[in-house]
Amino acid sequence: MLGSGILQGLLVTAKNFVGSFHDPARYTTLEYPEVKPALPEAYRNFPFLVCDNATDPLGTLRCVACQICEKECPPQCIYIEKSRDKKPDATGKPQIYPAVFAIDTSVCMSCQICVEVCPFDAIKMDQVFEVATTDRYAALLLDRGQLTKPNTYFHTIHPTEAAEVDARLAADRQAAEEKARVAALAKAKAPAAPQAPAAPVAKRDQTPESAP
Amino acid sequence: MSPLQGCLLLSAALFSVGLVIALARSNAILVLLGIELMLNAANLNFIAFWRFHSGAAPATGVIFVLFAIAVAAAEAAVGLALVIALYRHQKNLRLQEATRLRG
Amino acid sequence: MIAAALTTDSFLERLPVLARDTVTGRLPESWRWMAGSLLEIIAILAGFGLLFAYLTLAERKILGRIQNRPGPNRTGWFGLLQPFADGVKALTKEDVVPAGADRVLHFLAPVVLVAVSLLGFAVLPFGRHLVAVELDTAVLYFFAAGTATELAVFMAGWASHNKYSLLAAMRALAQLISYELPLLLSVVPVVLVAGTLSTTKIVAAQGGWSLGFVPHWHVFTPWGAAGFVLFMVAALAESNRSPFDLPEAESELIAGHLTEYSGFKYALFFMAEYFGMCALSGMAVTLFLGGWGAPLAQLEWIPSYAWFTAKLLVLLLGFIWIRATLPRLRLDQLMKFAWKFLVPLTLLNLANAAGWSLTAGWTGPLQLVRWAVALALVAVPFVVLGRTLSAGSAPRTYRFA
Amino acid sequence: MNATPLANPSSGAHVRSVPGDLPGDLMEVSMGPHHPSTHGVFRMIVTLDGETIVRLKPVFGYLHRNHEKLAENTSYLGSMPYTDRLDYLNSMTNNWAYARAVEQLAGIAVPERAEYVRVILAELTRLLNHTCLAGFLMQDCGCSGTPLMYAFREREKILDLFESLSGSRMMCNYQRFGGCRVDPSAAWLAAAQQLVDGYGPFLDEFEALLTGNEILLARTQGVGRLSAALAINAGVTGPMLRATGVNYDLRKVDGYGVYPRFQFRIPLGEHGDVYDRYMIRILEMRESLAILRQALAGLPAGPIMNPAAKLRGFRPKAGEAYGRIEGPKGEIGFHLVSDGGPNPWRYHVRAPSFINLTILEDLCLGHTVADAVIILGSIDIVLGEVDR
Amino acid sequence: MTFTFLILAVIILGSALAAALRPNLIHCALLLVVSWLGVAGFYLWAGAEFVAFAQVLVYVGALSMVVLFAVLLTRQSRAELRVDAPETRRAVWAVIAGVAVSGVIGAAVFATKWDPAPVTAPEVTVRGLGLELMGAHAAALLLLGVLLTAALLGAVVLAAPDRPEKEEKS
Repeated sequence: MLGSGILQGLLVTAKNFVGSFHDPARYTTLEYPEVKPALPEAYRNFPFLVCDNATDPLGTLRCVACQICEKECPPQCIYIEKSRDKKPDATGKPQIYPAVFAIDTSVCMSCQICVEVCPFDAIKMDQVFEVATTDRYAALLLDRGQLTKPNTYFHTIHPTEAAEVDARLAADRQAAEEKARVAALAKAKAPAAPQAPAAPVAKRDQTPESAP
Repeated sequence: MSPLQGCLLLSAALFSVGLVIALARSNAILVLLGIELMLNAANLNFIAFWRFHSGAAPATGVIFVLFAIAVAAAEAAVGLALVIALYRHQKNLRLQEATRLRG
Repeated sequence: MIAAALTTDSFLERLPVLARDTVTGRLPESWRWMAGSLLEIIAILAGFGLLFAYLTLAERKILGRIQNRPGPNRTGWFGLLQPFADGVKALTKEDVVPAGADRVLHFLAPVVLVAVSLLGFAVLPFGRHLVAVELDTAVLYFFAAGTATELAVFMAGWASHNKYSLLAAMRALAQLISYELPLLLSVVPVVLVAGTLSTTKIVAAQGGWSLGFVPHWHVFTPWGAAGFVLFMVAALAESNRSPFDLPEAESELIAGHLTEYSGFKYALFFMAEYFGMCALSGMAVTLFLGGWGAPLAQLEWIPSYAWFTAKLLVLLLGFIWIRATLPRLRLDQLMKFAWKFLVPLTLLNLANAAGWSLTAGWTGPLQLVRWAVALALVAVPFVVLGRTLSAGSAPRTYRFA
Repeated sequence: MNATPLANPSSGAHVRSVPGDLPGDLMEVSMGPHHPSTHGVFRMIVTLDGETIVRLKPVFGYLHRNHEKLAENTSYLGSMPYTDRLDYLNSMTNNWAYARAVEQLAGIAVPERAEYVRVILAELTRLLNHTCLAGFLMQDCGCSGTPLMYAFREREKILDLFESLSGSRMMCNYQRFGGCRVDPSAAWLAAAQQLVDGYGPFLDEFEALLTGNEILLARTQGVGRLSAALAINAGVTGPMLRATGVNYDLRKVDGYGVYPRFQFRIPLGEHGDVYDRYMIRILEMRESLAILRQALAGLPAGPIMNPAAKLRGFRPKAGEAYGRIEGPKGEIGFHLVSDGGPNPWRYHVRAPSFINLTILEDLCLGHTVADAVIILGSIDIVLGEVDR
Repeated sequence: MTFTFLILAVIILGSALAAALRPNLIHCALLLVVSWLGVAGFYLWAGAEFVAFAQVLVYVGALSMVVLFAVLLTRQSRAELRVDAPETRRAVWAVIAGVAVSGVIGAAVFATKWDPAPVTAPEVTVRGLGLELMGAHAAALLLLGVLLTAALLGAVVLAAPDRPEKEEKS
């Protein structure tokens, strides 16, 4: 009969009206500035640079300015200048470091490819999404200082991933020490033998950092 | 000047304006509107006589006007239908050009 | 009965009138009529102005809740100051008039619309003693006053010099011509049965109770129920509300005749829409729902204007509820619905009401026959016409590969 | 009033000042690019006789971003996040189609678990897309937001799933050549199962709200009829095509991925009108739920990525490949030509929105403005994919 | 002769005259609506409530709509709404005719000796009006119904497109 479909529809809206007062499944609004959304651990926004020591952020950057991320970034929002000198990294080995590391967040599309291609676990995705600013240019171009955040922060936003990274890095370091020790022994045994090449850094092409 | 005279003069003036519109303008719709205005002037007279002239039956003037309004509505409906038909034939509403029926 | 007689004219009942008389009583005799009218106008403007303000808020809140969201809740406690914030915004916004617009008509349209939409309130009996103007021809006046609204919509649409607005103007005209008829025709049965065009007398004719608890409201008769529904449907169309909001169909014509309006003029249109809605709902309350009458004799101690307001609000909520649910009709379907469904039904309903009032003397088993015939006269045409109207469109079943 | 002058005032006769070859009674309305119902920045130049459409010229390109040329200058991996932005409602299926093309080009095998996860995500995407479409279409029909809000309420739940898996709600960038980027956890799979269980009741409610509504039936039935012949000739795919009664679904035709392992049906329409297109999508959602249940139940253990796949320095051998899947809007395909370099030599997208849109004028002629809006809505376009 | 009457007269005549002079068809129609409203005001002033509201309903509510509809239906462009000014010869003759008519009527009005007007308006209730319509004027009412129906049908037939011709064109 004419009108039955309309009445059925009215019933549905009435049910939703009543339901919105007592049923959380029917009232899903978060009143944002007061109530913050619960971000899933995987949530990604813009990249940041990981440093090992919060007291000396720029001195303990993991980044060695290899420029892979700069090359792989699809929208080309990363700009890196290598340093001319070398500074010791967390393991004490002298490394090149980024003299300039800038990310234009107005260009960045949060694709996470820089994170995936980084062999040093130096760049990770941040979860800060309240990035509104009144300045369209300078404020959106983040420099090295603004990008650097300590490993402890990484642990707070992506705990699982950070634990994996730390374990892997510790294993790498141990392996490197072991190798160095072996090399030192060998050197002691054969002083004339040529210098062994530096321990290659673990290539992570085939192991995405989030593998189980 | 008595109220009746005033009303009659107003009615006459309105009739004349309607006449001028009907005669001078060439757009069919405007001509029709002029005729409506003349009808209104006549209705004005009915009410004026009903109100300000003794001797009439109590409701006759009002009933006359009601009939006139109804007839005017019918006339306007047919007239505007004619206008649309006219437009469909000659693509404008100029009455001077509506001479197809002239022998 | 004695208790009723005592309570029906209680202090609360007479309060608005007393308040008016206290003010006018201080004035010289010759000014009293004028001052009284002025006070009534101010009261109506203030009352319905406030109702308008909170109706917009209520609409947004209810719509929000129906759509599982809170609605405006930032301005003031629960968003209670939202209407005033909106008002300030509308007042301070730039008034844009398109370059090619007809400036005079563009300005006049909202003014005329608001003025005209307020006229109808003059003859609505808000309470036992509360009617601004007692007219012998009140119902006729009400509808005559309302006719110019679509004219104003046309003016707005045409003067905006915008193609969407022009389409909206055409739609508004077509819609008015189609729905004025069923609106008026659905009122005629009430006039026929009550035997008067005066709103106060129509309300008085609905006083009293059968069996002690069924009020003599017209809506409780077969023809009255049908007439009420028909009237409300036509009223939806007359006040340009969803699902008949074709002149301002957002998804098709941007905002129709409102496309080129901004700031306070836009607010005036908004206001007029709600005034029109209130006036038509008030008329429906008066004609079909017993006006200011209480539903039960035991509840007569509540002042009559409270009953009127309550009924009015229920109808307005119905408007909002329908808006939240239904999709919009297309223009040709709108016309078809008016001419092939509403008009025949209203005409049949008129005959039904005539039969009802002719058979008023039937009692006993004849009374049952009377009800059966009247119900059949409502139900059968509805089903038959409904079937022809919706012929060709039905839910389908699908095959699977 | 700012009247245009008469074209030839001296002749005395009324000369029409309507430009072009328009007959006098016609009116040309430019709907869009900023119009509430053009689903983005799309423009229709509509010629109206009264409210009836006698001509309709679609204009697009307002959202052109040079997608294909960008891809030819970026590494294969670098194009993956750009495919998210083609049809931004369906990034998961776009990713998959592109990944399939590259996998075919380079001959990379995909582990079984990844194939299952891809099916799960593709069907979730189908739910997401069809739910949104139903909401948008009802909005175009003039509902004051209610069905749209219900649709978005459910869509949010799917987006939450995507976010917790891939890190982003809409720009998922999830598929990789040779598998998926992240392995879904048990908790995620449980959440997906919960969503699937709750979706049926939602669809029931949505249908109760509208499917039987007389106004909707009158508005959509018989409007915008598409004949099977025209649909095939124009290359229309997806629910649009199936609403005309043509049984063509790549999930059955190609049987790609692990689809042949699942039991599901293909709903077919008969009239090819807006109502059929709407209902086919509703019914497809129910079939998607069936697939999801089977896929979630049968998800095998194992690696999510092919260990042989390379992320960096990826250079497929010279050759060409066309990878396609049944996206929610129709056949989404990527044609790649490699010259052995790190970038594709030629990269082409077969975008279903764009190809389905080509028949817009045929559908709209003879209908009214109000119908044009819902016909456009029922075609289900995303301008990111149309303009590229 | 009251102040109200004078104001009404100014509204009625002023808007009608303005309508006679405006080039824009829509303006003419809207001005005539104002004139009709003035006439309704006059009826109200004269005490004929029912007629006044009927006038508003029919003229403002229905007739003006139909007129505007006709204007828009027969418009080919915005420019076309601007109707040519009347030709001078025709206009002069029309004005002469108009002045002559009002002159004759005016002279007759002043020449005639009128009875003194009754002080109060004749009492016409809606009920009384209805009874009289259904009683003394029942035949006329029926005829009017027939006339309206015939006019409605005639208008539909006239305005409906001639199908064969339309097919020829397309």
